[in-house]
Amino acid sequence: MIFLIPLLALAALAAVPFFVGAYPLGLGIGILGYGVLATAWALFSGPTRYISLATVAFFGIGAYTVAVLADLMPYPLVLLCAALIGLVVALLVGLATLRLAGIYFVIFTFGLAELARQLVTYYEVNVTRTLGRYVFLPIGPEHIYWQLLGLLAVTLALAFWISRAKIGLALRVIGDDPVVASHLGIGITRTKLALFSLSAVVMTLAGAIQAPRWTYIEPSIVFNPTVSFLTVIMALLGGPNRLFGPLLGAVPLFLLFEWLSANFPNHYSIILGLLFIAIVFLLPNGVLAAWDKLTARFKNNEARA
Amino acid sequence: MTTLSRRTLLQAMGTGALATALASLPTFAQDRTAIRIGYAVSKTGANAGGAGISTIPNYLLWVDDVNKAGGLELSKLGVTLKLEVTEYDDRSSAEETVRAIERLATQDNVDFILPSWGTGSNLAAGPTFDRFGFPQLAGTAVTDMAPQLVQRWKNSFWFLGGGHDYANALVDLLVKQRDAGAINNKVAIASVADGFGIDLSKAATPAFQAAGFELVYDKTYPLGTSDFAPIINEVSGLGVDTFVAFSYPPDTFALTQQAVVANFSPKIFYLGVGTAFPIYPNVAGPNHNGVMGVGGIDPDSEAIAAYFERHTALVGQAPDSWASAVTYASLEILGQAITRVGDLDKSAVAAEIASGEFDTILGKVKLVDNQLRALWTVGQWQDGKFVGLAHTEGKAAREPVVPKPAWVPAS
Amino acid sequence: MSLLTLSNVTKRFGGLTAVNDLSFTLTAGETVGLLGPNGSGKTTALNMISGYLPVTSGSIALDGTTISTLGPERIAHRGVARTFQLVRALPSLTVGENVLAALAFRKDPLWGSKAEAKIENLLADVGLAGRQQEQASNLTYIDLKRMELARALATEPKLLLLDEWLAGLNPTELRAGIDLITRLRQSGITILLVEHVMDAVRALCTRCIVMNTGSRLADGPTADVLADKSVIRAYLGDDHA
Amino acid sequence: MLFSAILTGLVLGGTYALIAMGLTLQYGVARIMNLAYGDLIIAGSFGAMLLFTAAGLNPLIALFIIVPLGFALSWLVYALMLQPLARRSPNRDRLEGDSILATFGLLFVIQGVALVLFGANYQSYSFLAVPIDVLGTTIAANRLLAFALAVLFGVGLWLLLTRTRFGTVIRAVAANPGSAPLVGINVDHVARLAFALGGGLAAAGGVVVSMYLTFSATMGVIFTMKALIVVIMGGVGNLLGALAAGLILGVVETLVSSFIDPGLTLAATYLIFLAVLVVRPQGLFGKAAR
Amino acid sequence: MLELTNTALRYGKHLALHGVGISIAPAETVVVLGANGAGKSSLLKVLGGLVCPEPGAGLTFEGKAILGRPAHDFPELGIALVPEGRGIFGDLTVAENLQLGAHPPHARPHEKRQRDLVLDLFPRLAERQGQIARTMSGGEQQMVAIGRALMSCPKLLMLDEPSLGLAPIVTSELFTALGRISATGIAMLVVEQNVKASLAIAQRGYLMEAGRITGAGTADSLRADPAVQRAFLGAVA
Repeated sequence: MIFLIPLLALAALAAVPFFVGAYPLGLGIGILGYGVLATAWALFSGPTRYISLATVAFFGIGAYTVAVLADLMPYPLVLLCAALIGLVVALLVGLATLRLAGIYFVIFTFGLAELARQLVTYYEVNVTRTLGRYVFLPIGPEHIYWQLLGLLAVTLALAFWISRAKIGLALRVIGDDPVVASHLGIGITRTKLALFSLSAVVMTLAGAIQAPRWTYIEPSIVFNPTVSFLTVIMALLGGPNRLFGPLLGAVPLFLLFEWLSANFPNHYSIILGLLFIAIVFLLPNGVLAAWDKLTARFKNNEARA
Repeated sequence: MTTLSRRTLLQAMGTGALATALASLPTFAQDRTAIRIGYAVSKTGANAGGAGISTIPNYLLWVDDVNKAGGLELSKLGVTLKLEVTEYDDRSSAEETVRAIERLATQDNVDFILPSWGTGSNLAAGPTFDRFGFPQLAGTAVTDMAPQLVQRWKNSFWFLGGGHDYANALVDLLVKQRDAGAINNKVAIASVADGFGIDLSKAATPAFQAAGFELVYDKTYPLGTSDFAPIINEVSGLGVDTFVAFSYPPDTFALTQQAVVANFSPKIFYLGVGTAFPIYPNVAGPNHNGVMGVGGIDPDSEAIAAYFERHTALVGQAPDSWASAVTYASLEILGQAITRVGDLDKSAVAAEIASGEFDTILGKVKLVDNQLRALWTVGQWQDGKFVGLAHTEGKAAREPVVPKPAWVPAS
Repeated sequence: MSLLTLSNVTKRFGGLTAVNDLSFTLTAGETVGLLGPNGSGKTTALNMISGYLPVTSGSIALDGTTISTLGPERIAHRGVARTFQLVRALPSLTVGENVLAALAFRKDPLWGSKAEAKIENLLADVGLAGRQQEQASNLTYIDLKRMELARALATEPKLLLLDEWLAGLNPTELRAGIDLITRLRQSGITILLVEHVMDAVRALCTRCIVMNTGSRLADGPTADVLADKSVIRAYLGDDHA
Repeated sequence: MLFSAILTGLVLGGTYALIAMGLTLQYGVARIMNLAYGDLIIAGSFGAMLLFTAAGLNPLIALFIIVPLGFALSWLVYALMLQPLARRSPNRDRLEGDSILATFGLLFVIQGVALVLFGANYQSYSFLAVPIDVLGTTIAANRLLAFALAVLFGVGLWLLLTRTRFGTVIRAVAANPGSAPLVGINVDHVARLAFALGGGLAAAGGVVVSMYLTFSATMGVIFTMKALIVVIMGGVGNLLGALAAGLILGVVETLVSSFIDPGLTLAATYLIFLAVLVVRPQGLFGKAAR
Repeated sequence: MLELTNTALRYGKHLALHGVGISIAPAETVVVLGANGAGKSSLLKVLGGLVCPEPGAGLTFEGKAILGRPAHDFPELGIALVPEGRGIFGDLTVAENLQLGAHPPHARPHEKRQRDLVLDLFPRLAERQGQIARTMSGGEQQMVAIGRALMSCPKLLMLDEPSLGLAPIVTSELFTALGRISATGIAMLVVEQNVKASLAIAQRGYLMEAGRITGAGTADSLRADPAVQRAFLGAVA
C-alpha cells in the first residue's frame, strides 16, 4: 500500500508532458535536473558533511561523453558508457581526496572540476581541432524530462534504500565520528569511495541526459562552475540529511531564480543575493527542518487545545 | 517574527507561480496593442561583457528607433503597432537560454524572439527557435556550420559569417602585402581556446600554409588567461612581421598592452573580438592606430555615422564596429520583413527575410541561403575609426596602413 | 595463554615521548587495571592497541599475530573493542542505531530482525532496556557510558579496552557500573581497564600495571601494586609514602 | 630565456599573492570562507577606474581612499551579517556552511550593484603601461609596480602580524580562538578587525590589478577562486604560505606557457594545486589536522 | 574576594554541578580536590566565565556581581585562568605568549615588571623566549601558561590540574613556584589530583565528588581526612 503512493506520484509526474506546454516542461526539466544533482550530491555529502564542488566535473563528463559517442553507438549504450566513465573518474577522485577535509576538500574538488575543463579543452583544441561539438539526437524535451524523472526516481529510491541499508548507517556513523566508525570495524575508505562514486555516476548521467537539449556542447557550457555552486546551495537549503530535503531545496530555489530573472532582469543579482542572506538567517536548518518545526508547533497547539 | 517572514517568503513564491500560470492564458490578436518582442540575453555571467556591448544596446536602440517612428505598420491588420519588450537574463547558461525561449514562445506568447549573444548560445537555441517556428536572427554567432544549420533549422539566419570568411580575407590581405614587399613571410598566431578562437585558427592555419606563409608560432591559450608576457616575449624573438591573435575581449586588451610594453611592434598587429569595441582606443591609447582586427565598418557611410550617433546618444557609448552594426541591421531586416508581410505570421516573415532585399545601415542587403554574405572581415583603426579593409563582396573602404605606426610608449 | 602482547612499544609525538619502551602481556580471561597519573601514557597505550594511533616502534600482537600494523577496523574485526575516555556517542543516531552500527560491521555481521533482538539483549545487559528509540544526544552521561559499553560489547570482543569508563559516576552509579563489569568478567572476556577510581580497580582487577611518564612503573597483583611506595608517590606525591 | 620567464612569473605570482593575502587573513582569523572576496576586489578596481577616469586621480593615491572604504565595508559586513552567524554557530562546520551561503548571497549583491552602476562591459584604463628593462627582461611598469606593492603589502602585513601587539593578538586568535578570552582578547572584535583588514587588502588588490587587467562586473568569482586556490595551497591562515603559493603558481604558469604550451597554463595551475594537496593535505605551510 | 553560590551547570541533560558554592579570601590559596569527572574543571569554567550556569547561581568578585559577563572581561577584572590542557598559543613564541598575557589594559603598564617576575620564577623560560611554544616539553608549556596568566597582574589565579602529565620532579618544581606566587599575595584556586603537593601550598580546600562539594576544611584537616584518600585510592590506602 505504502509503495503505491510514490508509484502514483511518479505516474502523475510522468504524465505531465502530455498536459503542459513547452515552457512548463522546460521548467520541469530544469527542476528535475537540479533535483537529481542535489539529491545525488546529498547522497555523499549529506551524511559525511564533505562539501564537494566537483559536481560539474561529472555533469560535464556525462555531457561530453554523449557529444563524442552519440553518433557511434545506440543511445542506451552511450548512457552506459557515460556512467562507466563517471565511475572510473569518481574512483580516482575519491582516492585522491581521502586525506582531505574541510575547506581543503571544497577547493580541491573545485580545482578538479576546473582541471577537467582545461584538459577537455586542450584535448579538443589540439587533437580534434574543434571546441564545440554538436549533438543532433532525435530526443525531444519530453524524452529528456522522462529520463530525468526516471533518474530522479532511481536516485531517490537509492537514497531511500541507502538510508535503510548498512552502507547508509556506515556513512552516518562516519559523518558523526570517523574514529568510532573505524573502531566498530567500518571500512571508512571503502564506504566513502562507494558512496562518492554512486553519487558521481548519477551526476554524470544527469549531464549525459541533458546534453541533447543544448545541441551545442563546449567546455564553458557544460563545465560551468555555477552548476556546482547551485547544487550545493540547493541541497544545503533543503537539508541534505533527509530524503526529500535536496529536492525541496531545488524546487523553490529553481522557481525563485526563474521568477526573479523574469520579473527583475536588471536587479536579479541584488535581490537574489539579499534573499540568500535572508534565507541563511531565517531558515538556518533548511526548509524541511523549518517545516518540521512549524508542524511540530502546530501539533503542540492542537494537543494543547 | 521568523514564522511570519517564512510565510511571506512562501507566499511570495506562490504568487510568482500563480502569476506565471496566469500569464500563460492566451491573448487574442484582435486585442493586441503592441508587437511583443522577447529576448533573453546575458546580463550576468561570462557572456555579459560581450552581450553588454554588441547585443543589448542594439536591441534597446532598435526598439527605441521603431517606437519613435510610431511603430511597425501591419497592413493586413490595419494597425500600426509599437514594440513592447519582454526581457530575461539567460545568466550566460545554455540551459537558461533554451528555457527562456520556451517561456517567451509559449508563456509570454511573444510575436518575435531575438537571440542572445555568442556562438554557443545561438547554436544551443537553434532547435528551440526551430521547434516554435520563430525566425532566429543570429547576429553574434560565427560558425562555419551555417550552411548545414540552415538545412536543419529553416528559419535560422546567420549574419556574422564563419571562421573561413575572416581567416581567408586576412590571408588574402597579407598575401598582397607580402607580394608588395611590405612584410616578410613569417607569421605568429595565438588563439583563445574557445569556440571563436578555435574556429578561426582552424581555418587560418591551412590558409596561411597554402599561401606559403611560414607559421613560426601557432598555439592556443586558455580562456581566462591574464598574463600574456610569455607569449609576447616568445613571439617577439621570432622575427615575424605579422602577429595574429584570435582573441577574446580581455585578452585583446591585455595582448595590446603587453606588446606595447615589450616593444613588440610588428608591421601587422591583428587581434580578435574586442578590437572593434569602442573602449579599445581608451585601452590602447595612441597605439590603437593601425591595429587590425576582425570586423570593420564603412567610414564613409552616412547611415553608419547616423547609427553611431543614435547609439551613442541612447546608451552613452558608441557601438562596436563589427557585430553591432550587423546586429542592428538584422533587426532592421526583421522590422522591414514584418511590415512587408503586413501581419505577425512568423513563417511568412521568415520567408520574407530569406528572400527579400532590405535597406539597412549596411546598405542594401539580401541574404544568401539564409546567411548574410556581405561582411566586413578585416578592419583597422584609422583616424579614430575601425575601418573595413576587406569585405566579402564589396571593395575595401580604406587601404591598409602597413606597417602600422610604431608603438608610442605610454607616458 | 597470552592474548595480548606489547613488546617494547614506543610512541613519540614530535619531541614528546608519550609511551616509552612499554612491554606487558595479558592472559586470556584476565581483568587488568592500567593505572598511572594523568598524562602518564595510559590512553596513548590504549590508542595504539586499538589501532587509533600507529606505534613509533615496537610491536603489539593479539593471539600471536601482529596487529600493530593494522588499521582500527581490521583490529576491531580481530576482536578488540573499546570505549573512549570522553564518551564518543554517535549523536545523530538513536541508542538502538548506535549499537546496531557495531553489530552490522563486526566480523560476522548482524542485520535486520536478528540484530533487533541482539540490540534489546545488549541494552538490557547495560541497563538501557527499552530505550532503543531515544536519540543518543539526549542521554545522560551515565547512560551514554552504558550505551558506549553496549556498543563495544556488540562486536563480541575477545579484548575489551575501557578508558576511564567509571569516571564521573556518582556512588550509586559506580556501584552499578562495577557490578556490570564484574558480570562481564565472569563471561570470560579479557578486560584492560584504565581507571582512576581505586575502589573499582580493587574490586575488579586481579592484576595492575602502573605507568608513569610513559614507562611501566609496576606490574603485579593489585594489592601489591597499590601498596608499592613508588606507586603511591606517583599518585599522591612524595611525603605520602 | 629561462631567467626571463622566471622573472615574469614572479611578477605574475606577486599579483596572485597580493589578492590572496586578504583572504587568508579573513579565513585564518575570522574563519569565514568569503565567496564575495573577489567581488570586493572588482569593487576596488571599479573605484580606482572611476577615480582615474573621472577625477584623474593616480591609482596610487586612490589606494588611500579605496583601501579605507574596503576596510569599512568589510567591517560593516562582518558586524551586520557574519557576526550573528558566528555567534549562532555551535561549531566550525556549521559556520563554514552558513558563511558559504551568506557570502554567496553577498557575492550576488555586490555584483548586482556593480552591474547596475557600471553595466556588464569590460573596463580598462591605461596607467604606467611603459616598458622597464629589468636585467634584460622587459616588464611593464604597472606590473612591476604591482609586484612592488604586493611585496610592500606582504612585508607590511608580515611586520604588522609579527612585530606589533595587535598582530600578535590576531595570530593568537588564529592559532587558538578558544584560549584568546583567557588573556582578555575579545575574539569577536579581533575577528571583525581581521575581516575588515582582509577587505582592505582585497580593495587594495583591486586597485592594483585595475592598473593592468581588463575587468568587468562579473569577474569577481574568478578572483575569488584564484585567491582560494592560493590560500588553500599555501595552508589556510598562513601568510608565508600564501606568498609562496602565489609565487609558485605564477612561475609555473609562465614556465609552462613559455616552454611547454600556453594552452596548458591553467591546467598546470590546477595540477600543481591538486598535487600539492594530495601530498600535503594541509597545504604547503599548513599544520596537520591533528 | 570571590564568592560563588548555589551553582548548577548543565551540559545537555548531564548535570555537571549541583548547588556548588565556594569562596576565596584575598591572598588565600584554596585547593579543590576530587577524582576525574567530579566537576572540578566545570567549576573553574564557571569561575572563568567560560560557561554560563543555570539560573539561580551567584558569582561576585570584590563585591561586584560578574556572572554573565563575557569571558574576555575576566582578565581585566583580575581573574586569570590556566585551563586544563594549558590553552597556550602553540604557534607563537614564548615571548609572544607572555606579551599576550599582558593584553588586559590594566596590565599593560606593568608588562616589563611582570615579565621580570615571571622569568625570575621560571628561569627556563628566559632562555627559551624565542622558542615556538608548541615545541616545548609539557612542564615548560605549563610554565608558559602560568607565566602568561601572571602577566595579567591577576588578583586571583586559577589553575586547572597544573601537574597533569608532568613527571614528579617537574611537578615538585612547579609547586615550589606556585608557593612563591602565593607568597606574593596573589589569591590562588588550584584544582588538583595531586593531593599532597597541592595541600602543601594551600590554606584551605574543598573536596568534590560527582558534581557536589562533599567536604571542606583547612589543608591540615583535609590531609587527615580519610574521605580524601578514599576519593582517590579507594578504601584501604
